[in-house]
Amino acid sequence: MTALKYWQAVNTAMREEMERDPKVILFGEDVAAPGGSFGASKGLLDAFGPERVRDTPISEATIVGTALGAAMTGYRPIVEIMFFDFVAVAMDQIVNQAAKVSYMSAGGYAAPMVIRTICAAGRRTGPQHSQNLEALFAHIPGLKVVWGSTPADVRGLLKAAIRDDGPVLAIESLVEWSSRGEVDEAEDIVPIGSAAVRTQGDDITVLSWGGAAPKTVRALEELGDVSVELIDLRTISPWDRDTVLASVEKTGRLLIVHDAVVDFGVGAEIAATVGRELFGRLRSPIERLGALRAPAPFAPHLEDAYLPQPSDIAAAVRDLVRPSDNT
Amino acid sequence: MTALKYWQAVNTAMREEMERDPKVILFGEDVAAPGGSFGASKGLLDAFGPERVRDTPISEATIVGTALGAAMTGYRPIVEIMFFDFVAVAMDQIVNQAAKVSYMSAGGYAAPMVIRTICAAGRRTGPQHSQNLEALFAHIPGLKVVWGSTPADVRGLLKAAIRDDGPVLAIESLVEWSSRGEVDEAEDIVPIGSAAVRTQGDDITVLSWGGAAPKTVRALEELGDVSVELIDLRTISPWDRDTVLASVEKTGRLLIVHDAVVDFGVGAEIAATVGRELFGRLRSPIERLGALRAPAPFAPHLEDAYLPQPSDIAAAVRDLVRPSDNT
Amino acid sequence: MTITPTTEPTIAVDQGLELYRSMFRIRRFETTAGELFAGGKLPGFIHLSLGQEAVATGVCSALDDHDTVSTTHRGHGHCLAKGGDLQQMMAELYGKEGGVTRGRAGSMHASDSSVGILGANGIVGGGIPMAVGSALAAQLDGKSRVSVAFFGDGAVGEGVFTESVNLATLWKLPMIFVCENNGYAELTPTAVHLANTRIIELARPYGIAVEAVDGNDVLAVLAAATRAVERGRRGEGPTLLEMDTTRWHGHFEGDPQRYRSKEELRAMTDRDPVATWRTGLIELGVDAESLDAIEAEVAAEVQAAVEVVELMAPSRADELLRDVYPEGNRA
Amino acid sequence: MTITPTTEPTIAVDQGLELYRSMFRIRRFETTAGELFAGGKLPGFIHLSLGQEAVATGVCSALDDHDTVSTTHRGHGHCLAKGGDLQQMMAELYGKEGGVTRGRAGSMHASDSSVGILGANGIVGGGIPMAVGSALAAQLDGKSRVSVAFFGDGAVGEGVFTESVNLATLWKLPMIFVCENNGYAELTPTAVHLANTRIIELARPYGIAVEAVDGNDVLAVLAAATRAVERGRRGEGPTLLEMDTTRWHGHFEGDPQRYRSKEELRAMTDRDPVATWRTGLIELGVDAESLDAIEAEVAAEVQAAVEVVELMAPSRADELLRDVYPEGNRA
Ligand SMILES: Cc1ncc(C[n+]2csc(CCOP(=O)(O)OP(=O)(O)O)c2C)c(N)n1
Ligand SMILES: Cc1ncc(C[n+]2csc(CCOP(=O)(O)OP(=O)(O)O)c2C)c(N)n1
Ligand SMILES: [Mg+2]
Ligand SMILES: [Mg+2]
Repeated sequence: MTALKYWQAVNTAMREEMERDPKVILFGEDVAAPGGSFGASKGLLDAFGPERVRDTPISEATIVGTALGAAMTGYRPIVEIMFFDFVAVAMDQIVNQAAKVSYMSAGGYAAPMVIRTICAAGRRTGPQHSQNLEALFAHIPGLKVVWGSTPADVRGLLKAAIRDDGPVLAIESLVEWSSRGEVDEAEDIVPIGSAAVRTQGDDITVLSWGGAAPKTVRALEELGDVSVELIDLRTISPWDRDTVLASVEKTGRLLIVHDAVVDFGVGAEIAATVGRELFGRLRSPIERLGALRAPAPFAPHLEDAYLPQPSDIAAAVRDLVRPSDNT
Repeated sequence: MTALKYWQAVNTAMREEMERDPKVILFGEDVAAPGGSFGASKGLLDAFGPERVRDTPISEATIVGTALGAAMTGYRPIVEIMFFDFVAVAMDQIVNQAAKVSYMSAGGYAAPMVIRTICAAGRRTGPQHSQNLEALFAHIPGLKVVWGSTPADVRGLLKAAIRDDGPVLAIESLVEWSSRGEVDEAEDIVPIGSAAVRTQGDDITVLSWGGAAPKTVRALEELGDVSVELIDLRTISPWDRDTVLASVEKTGRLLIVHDAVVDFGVGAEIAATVGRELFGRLRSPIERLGALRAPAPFAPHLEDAYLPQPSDIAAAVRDLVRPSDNT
Repeated sequence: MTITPTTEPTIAVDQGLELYRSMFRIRRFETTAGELFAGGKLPGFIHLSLGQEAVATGVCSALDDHDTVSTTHRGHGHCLAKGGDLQQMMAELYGKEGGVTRGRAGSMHASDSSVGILGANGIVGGGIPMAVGSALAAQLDGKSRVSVAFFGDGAVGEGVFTESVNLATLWKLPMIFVCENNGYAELTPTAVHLANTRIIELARPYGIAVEAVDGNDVLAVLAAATRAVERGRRGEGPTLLEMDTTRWHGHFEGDPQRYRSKEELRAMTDRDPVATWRTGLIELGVDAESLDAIEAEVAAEVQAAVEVVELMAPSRADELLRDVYPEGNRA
Repeated sequence: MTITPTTEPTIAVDQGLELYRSMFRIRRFETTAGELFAGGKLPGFIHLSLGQEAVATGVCSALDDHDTVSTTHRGHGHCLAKGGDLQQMMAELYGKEGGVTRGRAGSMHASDSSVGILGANGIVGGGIPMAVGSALAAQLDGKSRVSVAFFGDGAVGEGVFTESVNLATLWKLPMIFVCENNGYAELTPTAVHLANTRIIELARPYGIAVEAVDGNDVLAVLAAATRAVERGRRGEGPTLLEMDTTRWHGHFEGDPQRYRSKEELRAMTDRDPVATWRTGLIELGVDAESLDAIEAEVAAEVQAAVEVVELMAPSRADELLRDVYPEGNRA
């Protein structure tokens, strides 16, 4: 076990996979000589050379499309799209091309590629630099979406994504960039599609991921009296139905917390599915906590009011659990 | 009342609004001289001249961005993005620019613009020409999303969209292009945000929109014995919660039908909301019917198996209603 | 740099006949497809490249099997010329299980990994970066493989075009951009959608090698493509070839072409690439009978393919969810 | 066409002093913002245009109030020069209710409709089509308004750049593309991201008027901008101006600029646009005291603004959901 910072875990994952497999290549804006805007690819140019690690023009659509073509013809590209918001510029290449190529070719081609991107919600970066857009990609068949909230998970998921034979959107949290966590370097990957049960509990299941996950952990520290089963979803698509359903079956209650806008967010799919599968067996309505229906504001206290905070999460847990104490 | 074809209703809406308001302009690929790939803008160049009706290069991002700039400085542009799938090319300009400009400018700017696009699901146009991507846009605050399934609604909603002071994505159904319907030309607009209750009923609420709506109507013709309350959502964002909740409160059952992929689709939000608001008051789980988790296949019988069909809808209604007959 | 060919292209008779066969196969395949479409046999939309056969044939004849191409909504010709199986292509248009992509993709999205066809593409410009990526793979492989993107004048309006030219030039990729300038994007003339209709001029300042070619002269196409391929194989970077060519039919089958004058439509037949090369071969001493024989063989091949395909099983609906995710990595 | 100026720009002393004041205000505002950021007073990221002041001042001095500009993540200078209120701009950086966009947008996304600032933009290239749209509105209005898009060399890598040049040229819009070529996109030198670093050459074949300008010489900028504005107002179509300029600070505040040599950083001060124009004015006969007085006034203005802003109320959280949809059309 080593203590790594979140960004170092990203760096380690890429380094290890590039060492393991010469077909893994990396390109994107400022990833090579500068080592990444936020340092995620530090040292990789030196380690693997200018053929495998390249700086690109600011051309997100072509970056993703180029990764796709290289993936279809033998490579395993990792590309970085600096902020999650900028993924919109490459939307066609992700949604219409990369996600569909395996299906459209009836398996003739595969697209083993990873689009790494960084979500800056909580860093006061304003409306075009703070979005949580995972719902847009979860809806697209052919694409997988992962988001590790700890150094261990971000490393393990990225390694799994690099080895996956299809396109994976791997999201990272800028607010966690320098947070430290234990990473077991002997452990290889975190399998895509597996949620992590962080704490066992009986009163309520609290499900979160990405930037919301560490806030949920903090919220729970305030909630000594409630027995919470805390789950970090880790993979958004395909999501781990079995783990979530088993937990809610036990607790009878579900609170979903994400930093994305609530309306039409990923929480909706989970709430709809759990509501259907556990119909008549829930102790209280499924609640969703997320960002308000607005672009992300810049001013710190506005952004704090906009995104769910630990205190909001704790309050939501209490509200959900309290009524049934009276039954 | 006049009987109009669906595409004529689109044409009429644009013509009427361009007559009413000289600030309404139209541009897009093949919309001027050719009158639109599918004829939606036939005659408008002749009627309103080459300043107000323009053919563009194939540059969706710049088409939408140009509409935005014109909208911010006094015009009400309508732009056509030929197929719904191509909207992905303009995603940044829609999601990061148009949808956010009112908020980012604290109301200093508005973006009264309409992005018209055509969904070709059901027309055997294959994976990159058949998508139902409304969920991607419904999730974005600042944007409205409408989809009329009848000539009257497509006309009324488009007129409302043109008059709205914010950006509206107005989706049209290619499968309905030549279907006829009565249009009351005296009636002005269909208000954005209002669902239509097509039939009153007591046993179950069936909610659909867009390409799925006519199929739902057909399904109901087979279901003489069940008392169905049929709702056409018409506006996807902001959706008409009051009408839907009131209906489901009455019927106790809800089936949502859409042509989009079920997972993380618009149906999830509605199911999650209704499940929460009517917790403990539903007679059966909320069911969602939609496309399978795959890109849209080309071959006709594959596409038929992929998209919900009237018979699937009828069967789903029967399955939902039957169990409670025994209670 | 503009490439100025120093010698007239020369060609062996055998190869000349192969070029003729390739062009005529495209012609016949597409004419048949057009008829089948009109007869209600083919679902969806189809876009024919009749009148543009020399581009597909000339470029693909300069390529090896392991070279890759990405194409467009108007890609039947490129696929056939690149070695795609004619019967499988036809079966794809029908939506049969025996289609090259099992009826999942159809005319606009078909691909064939066995002969380096990265795919037709339903998104204008969408296939260009894909080909750039394959050129990157070729460069990394250190093999002398090249990658080709076919696209139309309309695609030049899409930002990915200049993005891709920029990237391919910066990275000196073995990439060939083949623009089929057929004077129209759908129903809109090139001068209405491009501020400069000479596409090589738009690309030239990036430093990419460029050449304007009579796209209806198969020898000229072959010669220019051969030069571009050699540049690529030698590691000298990308080339853009602009092919002046003619789209005979409407944008899609069923388009009545009201926007074109009778004269314009008539004038195109003067530039018929197939007839031109037939004449060229006869001038080279080939006898008409050999050409008639090729035509008869091709006609029989297409006819036989249609007959086989008609009897084929439809796409398997029970495998509808296969390959959404690559096998072994199912979601 | 390349514009070849026939006469040396001349200028009245009053106007020269105004140019100096404008540039110095940007310099002082941004230096102060940098200090405030380093001191932890300003949240998020900020990107300073120190060293590029002459572009903002020269271009905006050629504009009227009703002309519009769209800018970038590095837009403080453009906003101030276009008439944006300095105190409101500073308040925006702090996230105060008195900010020009009430603290909702911040440095990277601020706008001011009262003086034609369409907005800073967090998306590289994102503001270019927006300015094209405003130029379209100007053309339709039939007024002699023009529209300007400021963007960097990095934005030239984005497809919307050529898309917009193409459209503006086709439609002969009163549009001015102002590329600030400062040699870097973030931490990457221009030659690494553009196959041709001379941006006018990339645009020229579209048929747009182009001009390369010493972007650190405010008079040259003003003269070129004036020519472009006149072209636009006369209905002669768009112009692209490429400004050679220098980014003094890192990409964002806090960037240690390890990728630049000491010599490079030192050489930039020789091209200091503010100092250069100070010298220029003195050569024109202006006495140093007048310039010192302007500097003192500006320093006091900025200082006062900071003091006022520090005491301002934060953005109103109770109005967090306002303006998501335009008033009167709430969702
Ligand atoms: C992104 C996108 N926009 C629009 C279309 C609709 N469309 C299909 S083909 C076409 C014209 C393409 O013109 P060109 O590139 O010249 O090819 P050609 O049809 O002439 O072969 C258009 C606009 C599309 N398929 N994709
Ligand atoms: C679409 C998009 N991609 C990437 C970024 C991240 N980014 C911000 S500024 C910048 C460099 C821009 O360079 P340039 O256009 O030359 O402007 P400069 O910073 O030099 O003023 C990059 C890559 C972004 N904001 N938007
Ligand atoms: Mg064309
Ligand atoms: Mg720059």
